[in-house]
Amino acid sequence: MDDLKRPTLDSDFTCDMAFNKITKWAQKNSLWLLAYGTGCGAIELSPTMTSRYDWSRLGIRGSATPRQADLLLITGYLSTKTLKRVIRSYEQMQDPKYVIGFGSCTINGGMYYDSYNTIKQLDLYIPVDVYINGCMPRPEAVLSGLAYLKDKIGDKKADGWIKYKQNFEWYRENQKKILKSFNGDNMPDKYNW
Amino acid sequence: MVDYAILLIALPLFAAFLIPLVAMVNKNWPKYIPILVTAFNSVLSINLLLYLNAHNGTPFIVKIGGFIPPFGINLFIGYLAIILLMLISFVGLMISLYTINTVKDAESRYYMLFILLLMGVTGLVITGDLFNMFVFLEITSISAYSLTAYKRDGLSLEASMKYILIGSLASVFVLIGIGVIYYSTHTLNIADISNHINTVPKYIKMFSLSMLLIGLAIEAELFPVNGWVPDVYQASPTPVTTIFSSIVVKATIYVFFRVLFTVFRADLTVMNFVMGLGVITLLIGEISALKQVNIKRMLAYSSIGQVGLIVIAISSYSSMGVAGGIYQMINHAIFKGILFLGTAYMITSVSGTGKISDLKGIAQKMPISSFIVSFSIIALLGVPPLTGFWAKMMILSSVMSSGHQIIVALILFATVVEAVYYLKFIAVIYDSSEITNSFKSTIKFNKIVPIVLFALTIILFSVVPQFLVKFQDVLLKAANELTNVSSYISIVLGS
Amino acid sequence: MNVLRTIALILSLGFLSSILFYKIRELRNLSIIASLSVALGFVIKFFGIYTGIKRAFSYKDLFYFKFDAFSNFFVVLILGVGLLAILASWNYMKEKKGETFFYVFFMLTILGMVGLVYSRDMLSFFIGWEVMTMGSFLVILQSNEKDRFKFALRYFIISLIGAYSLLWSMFIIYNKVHSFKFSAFNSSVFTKGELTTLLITISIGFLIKAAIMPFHTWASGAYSRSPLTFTAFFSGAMSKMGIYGLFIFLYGSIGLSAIYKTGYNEFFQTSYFQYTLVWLGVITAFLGTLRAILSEDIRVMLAYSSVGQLGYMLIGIGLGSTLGLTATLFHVVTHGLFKTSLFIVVAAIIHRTGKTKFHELGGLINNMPIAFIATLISIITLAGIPPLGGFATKWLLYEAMIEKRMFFATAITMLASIGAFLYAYRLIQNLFLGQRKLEHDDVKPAPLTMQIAMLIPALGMVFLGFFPNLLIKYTNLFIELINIDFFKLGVKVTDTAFTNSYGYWNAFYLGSAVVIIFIVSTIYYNLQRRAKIYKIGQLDIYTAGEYVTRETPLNYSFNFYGFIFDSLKPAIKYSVTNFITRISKEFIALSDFVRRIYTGNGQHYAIFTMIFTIITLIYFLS
Amino acid sequence: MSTDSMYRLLVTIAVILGSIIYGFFINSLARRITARVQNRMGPPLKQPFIDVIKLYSKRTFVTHGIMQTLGPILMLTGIISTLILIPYGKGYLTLYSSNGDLITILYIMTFGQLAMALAVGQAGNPYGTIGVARGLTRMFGYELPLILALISLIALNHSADVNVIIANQHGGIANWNAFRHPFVGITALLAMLGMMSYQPFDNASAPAEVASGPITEFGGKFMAIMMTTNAMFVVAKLALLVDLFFGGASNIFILALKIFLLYLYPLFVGLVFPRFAMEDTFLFFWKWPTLIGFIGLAIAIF
Repeated sequence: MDDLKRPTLDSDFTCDMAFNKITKWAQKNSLWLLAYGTGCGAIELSPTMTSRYDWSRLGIRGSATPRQADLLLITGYLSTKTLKRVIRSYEQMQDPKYVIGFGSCTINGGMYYDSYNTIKQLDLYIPVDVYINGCMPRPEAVLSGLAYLKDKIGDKKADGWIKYKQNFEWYRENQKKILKSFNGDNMPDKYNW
Repeated sequence: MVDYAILLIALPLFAAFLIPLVAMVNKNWPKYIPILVTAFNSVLSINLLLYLNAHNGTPFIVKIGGFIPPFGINLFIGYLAIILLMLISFVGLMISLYTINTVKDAESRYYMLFILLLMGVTGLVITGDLFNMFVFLEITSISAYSLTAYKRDGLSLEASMKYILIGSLASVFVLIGIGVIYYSTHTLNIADISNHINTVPKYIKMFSLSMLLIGLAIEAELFPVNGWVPDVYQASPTPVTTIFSSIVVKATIYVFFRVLFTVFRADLTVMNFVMGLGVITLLIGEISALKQVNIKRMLAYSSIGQVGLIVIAISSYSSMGVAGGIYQMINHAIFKGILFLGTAYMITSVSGTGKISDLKGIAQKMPISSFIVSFSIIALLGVPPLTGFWAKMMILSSVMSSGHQIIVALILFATVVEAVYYLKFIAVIYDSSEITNSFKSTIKFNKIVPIVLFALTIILFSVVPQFLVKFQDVLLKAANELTNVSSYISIVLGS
Repeated sequence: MNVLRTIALILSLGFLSSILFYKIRELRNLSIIASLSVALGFVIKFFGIYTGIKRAFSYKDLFYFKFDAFSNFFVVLILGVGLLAILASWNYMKEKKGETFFYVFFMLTILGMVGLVYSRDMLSFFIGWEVMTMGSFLVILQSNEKDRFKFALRYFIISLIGAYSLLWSMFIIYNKVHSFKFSAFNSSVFTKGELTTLLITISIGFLIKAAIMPFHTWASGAYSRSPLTFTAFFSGAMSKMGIYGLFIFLYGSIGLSAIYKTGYNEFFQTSYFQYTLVWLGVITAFLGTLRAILSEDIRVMLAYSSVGQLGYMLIGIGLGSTLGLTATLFHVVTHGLFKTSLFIVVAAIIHRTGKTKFHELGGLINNMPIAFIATLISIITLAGIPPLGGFATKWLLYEAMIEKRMFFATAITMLASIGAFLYAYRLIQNLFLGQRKLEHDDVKPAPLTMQIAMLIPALGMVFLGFFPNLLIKYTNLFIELINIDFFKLGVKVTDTAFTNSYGYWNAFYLGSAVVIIFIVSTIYYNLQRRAKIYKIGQLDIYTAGEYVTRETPLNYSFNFYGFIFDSLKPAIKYSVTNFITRISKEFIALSDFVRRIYTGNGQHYAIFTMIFTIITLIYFLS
Repeated sequence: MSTDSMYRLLVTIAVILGSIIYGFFINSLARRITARVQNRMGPPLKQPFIDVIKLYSKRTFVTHGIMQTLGPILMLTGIISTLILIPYGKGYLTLYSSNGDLITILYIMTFGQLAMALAVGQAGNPYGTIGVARGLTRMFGYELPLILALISLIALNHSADVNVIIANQHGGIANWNAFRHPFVGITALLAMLGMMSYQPFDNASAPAEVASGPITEFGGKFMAIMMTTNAMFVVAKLALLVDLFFGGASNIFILALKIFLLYLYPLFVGLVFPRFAMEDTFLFFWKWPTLIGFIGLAIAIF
């Protein structure tokens, strides 16, 4: 983690428009999420979106494709097989984009800490803006995580997507360590392939 | 006068009997004699045409032995006779050319019969005597029986047998008819009979007419008495088939109508009956041809159909219709000449059994003959402005104006059916997908020349308008000769 | 010098040179193109001359030809489309098997068509008609398709039936008026029954050529199996000959009053005959469109599309009002333009890729940009979407139908044109858009001559979209020319606005509005300063995270409108084509039966003879 | 430019902008109503605006080719061209409706749809193409009853001029076409269900089946423009239906009210019915609405 560059908002990635007041407000209050139901955590999304908790009142709604999504939810453990899909989906999303790691598995492997086939630490592979811990996190925790992300966007701190771009080689290297046949699986070497 | 016209009959007769003698000298000479004879006849008929043109186109008679009609035999030569004569001699010449080296083991007998057949047909179209006509008919028929059986295999013997069976019936009917009419009018000269026909009691006249009609209908290939046709056409050697289809039938149709029009002064009831026969013949012929696999048999059925068309045309009794019928006779003679000779040439090249499928893709090997055959088919179907179209126009307009709209529709329908099987045939010979037979293509000039000459005739008739205009006048005059009884009588009997 | 003789001479020279130089490609093509363009220039130069009969060739006073604006309209179409098609063939037919004779027969077809369009008597009309049919039949045989014979034969046989139907009616007319001239026709000598027969037979003759249902069975095969550049001509110009014939025979020579004599419907203000024509047109437009929607082969789709489009033209003719005839003439032009363009595009694609099915193609936009633009303009015109020329037809046609109170027919026609939108979209989507197949990565753009040939009509369509009034001015003139004594109304055209009693439409304002809005939208669209647009690869699509390769078939193109097929399955299995096939099979079975009359048994023949004898004796002696 | 045409232009621009705002407004209202039906809160009313701004402020826009870039612009062009041909009231509010009648409107509507379809095609996503195929099939279905209803109106009013049709309906609710000619009205309302692409006829953009159908490959600015045009299109379609069947409107507020009330109808139908299969959708429109439409047309003619 040490050789990771901290994101800088200069050069290509600075923008006066993306973080001015209106757009900041809009980005904060309109989060379309791509719920990647990788693990058991996805079960918690249904109560979060239905009548009891109703995340749509926070401006959150699901979207079917990564092209329109702002937020990628990694709900639980990732196997090496699903990691490929996650990377692919993440890279198809359009900037600015955010990732929420959901449950303990994304932080340290959780109960799969010694599994040979599971990703232990998600932010080695894609940048994570917010972690929601717990196994499982309850809808309340999910909502508070989302609220935290909104604040973070408001404070211009949700900059994982810049980090990913600026440290792209580093992320790719990590990804390639796990995914042995990276190009054999037709994984792209470039960003926005 | 033009008494030399008798040579048209006399010379072939002489030549026919000369052939065995020539054969004794050299075996190869007889095959050239038909060429000489037909060439001579061609020149002679052109000469007659020039003579006729020089004399305002009035038909003339040739008195044989100086007897003045109604006594003795006279020949009646007008435009119609000359057209048919030219047709006979021209087609005969072409076939003679084609025959060389075609008929296997051709003996002198073959050429003798061939010339006799031509002679009989020639006589049929110029004679002015009813019994003489019967004699020529018999000469034609008997040589035709023998020629049919010439190959001496099972098929041809069987066909010949059927032909003899039906043909003898025809002879009997014709003879009875002639006998009855002779009994009532005491004369055999056509003009004289015609002069007296109204004095004959009606039932005798009608009986005689029926007898002659049946007998001649058999020879003229009208349905339902044309059962012999497909077998004979299929079994006889190709040159003979061509003669049958191109010439013999035309001559018998001529005789058929000469008897009906001139001898019996037939009225509309008779003509309607004949037209009905023509329509049925046309339809049955064309529909039967649709599913034939043997090419000669298909062409035979097509010939039957065309005979029906010609009969319809002439029985419409209008000068335009008769002219159209005569035009169609010429066309059909030429087309069938090309088709029979051309397809036979193709089949012998692939040494096939005569099936259409044998000729698959042959156009690549034999482009000239394939092209000419296809061209003649297209002309036959009446695609304007080719010659078949003009004939069909004349026929249709006359049939229409005689008030038979349905028959026009039926003719057109039959033409569509005809188009189907002929175009299928073209499709087969131009099919380039696979070539079943591999053979060496060598152009045989004596085979290709007649076909090419025929094709040139089509082009002459089709695309030279000045010629067409003149030709139509000639046709109308010829039609008049067939239909105008009083002028016939006055020319023959000279009053 | 006589204009007609000159045109005939120029075209004949072209024809002769195509025969003479049939082996030397450049000389042959150049001479044909030269002769066609000189003739075209000539016709356009003398376009306005339309008075006076000029006899070009006389055979017993049978042949009459007339050089007038109405004929010139069609001749310009024939020569123009012919020129484009031959231009496109230069590359398309290059080194194909039938190349040498293709041009000969093509020129023959054009000769026949020009002859029939200028002719003013039935005989020369028929000759031209048959020469055209024969020529096109022979051209179809020059293609490289395996089953060309089957379809060419079908085309020829059915055309023959049509031609003979025509011939039959010609003789009915000749029998009464004793002249083949159009001007000699006098409807008063015919009874009602005869007129009805005439109308039916004449219509059958022309409807077959125009491939109107139920006489369309030849169309899909013949259109798709010809060399495709010829199909551009076939569909773009030749199918209109049926329409031209209907114009000339129904409204030119027979006249509305005679048509009305056969039965007049007060409510619809048309005769029953015209009413039938309209409904035939409507059914054709609808079912042709439906077939086009459901076809999987590009050529077959375009063929059925042509069938459907010809239906619109027939509707206009059936209406017989000025508005309807204007619509037809307008559609003759627009259909000529877009079908030519489309067929040449398809020819180019098949030429370059060798594929003819929708699901074998896709994503060619970057390879063939010009073809894409031509197709785009063509399908917008085809679907009748306003800023381009196709909408004028639709508007005129619907207003004409509404004016005649044929509301049901209008509804179904409009539905058919919505259907046209469906297949038009498929045409552009499955060919140019979507994923490109691996083997088509280095497909070259269409050959130059084909690009020219497909772009010129496209320009015409754009032009017509903004200035349809220029064409309307001429069509009004033509309709005056062909003796229509009923509706002298004309389509009111003030500057660019179309008005009739039911509605209005302003082509130029609307077109300009669209352009202005487009410009404004583009500006708005690009307001954002630092918007960075990334062009991404064709595989970078949403695939639910799954990774795909170029080999993966990612195009949705097979059975594109499967829903419609599934929904209408019970109805679709009945088709005229099947019916005709069935009938012809039965007929061949019948022929087999008839053939057996000739049993081959001599005794039977003898019995036949005896029966015949008895019948004859009974007939004559009773 | 005369003052008259200047005013007309200004009114037109105002109507275009207003249609965007109103379209978004009724959209979010609908979302809230849906939420209430499902016992939820629902998003705030300003949510569509927030979404559009957010989409517009995205940093990357990806495109697969020229048509995908041009498509949204052309779509916007098509919708605006449709908008300006529909009368929204009297006087200047008729906008440019004197440049085209009902048939013109019907055809120019398809311009935007074609542009959209082309853009989807260029995107190269099979889901998008399936969506378009479904949408077009549905259109082929609902156009039949719709056309029948419109033709009936033309037959009844002897005019294809929308202004004339509006004028013929003055004088109370009973004179509205929907009530005066009930068969025609019912047909139009049934066809409208297909036109509005709500449930049960939302198969074109069915999220769970074909991702989100046509818009699968569109994000950011493209998506923003699509949302905008959709909002405008909804207003345009509803305004046209109000004009034709519900007596038009004398002022813009009544029109807005009528539009909103009319909008509730497909919404409530959609809340009750689950999604139809494609074949059922297609056949539904060609069965009952068409039958009723034919009856209506027959009554209108005879």
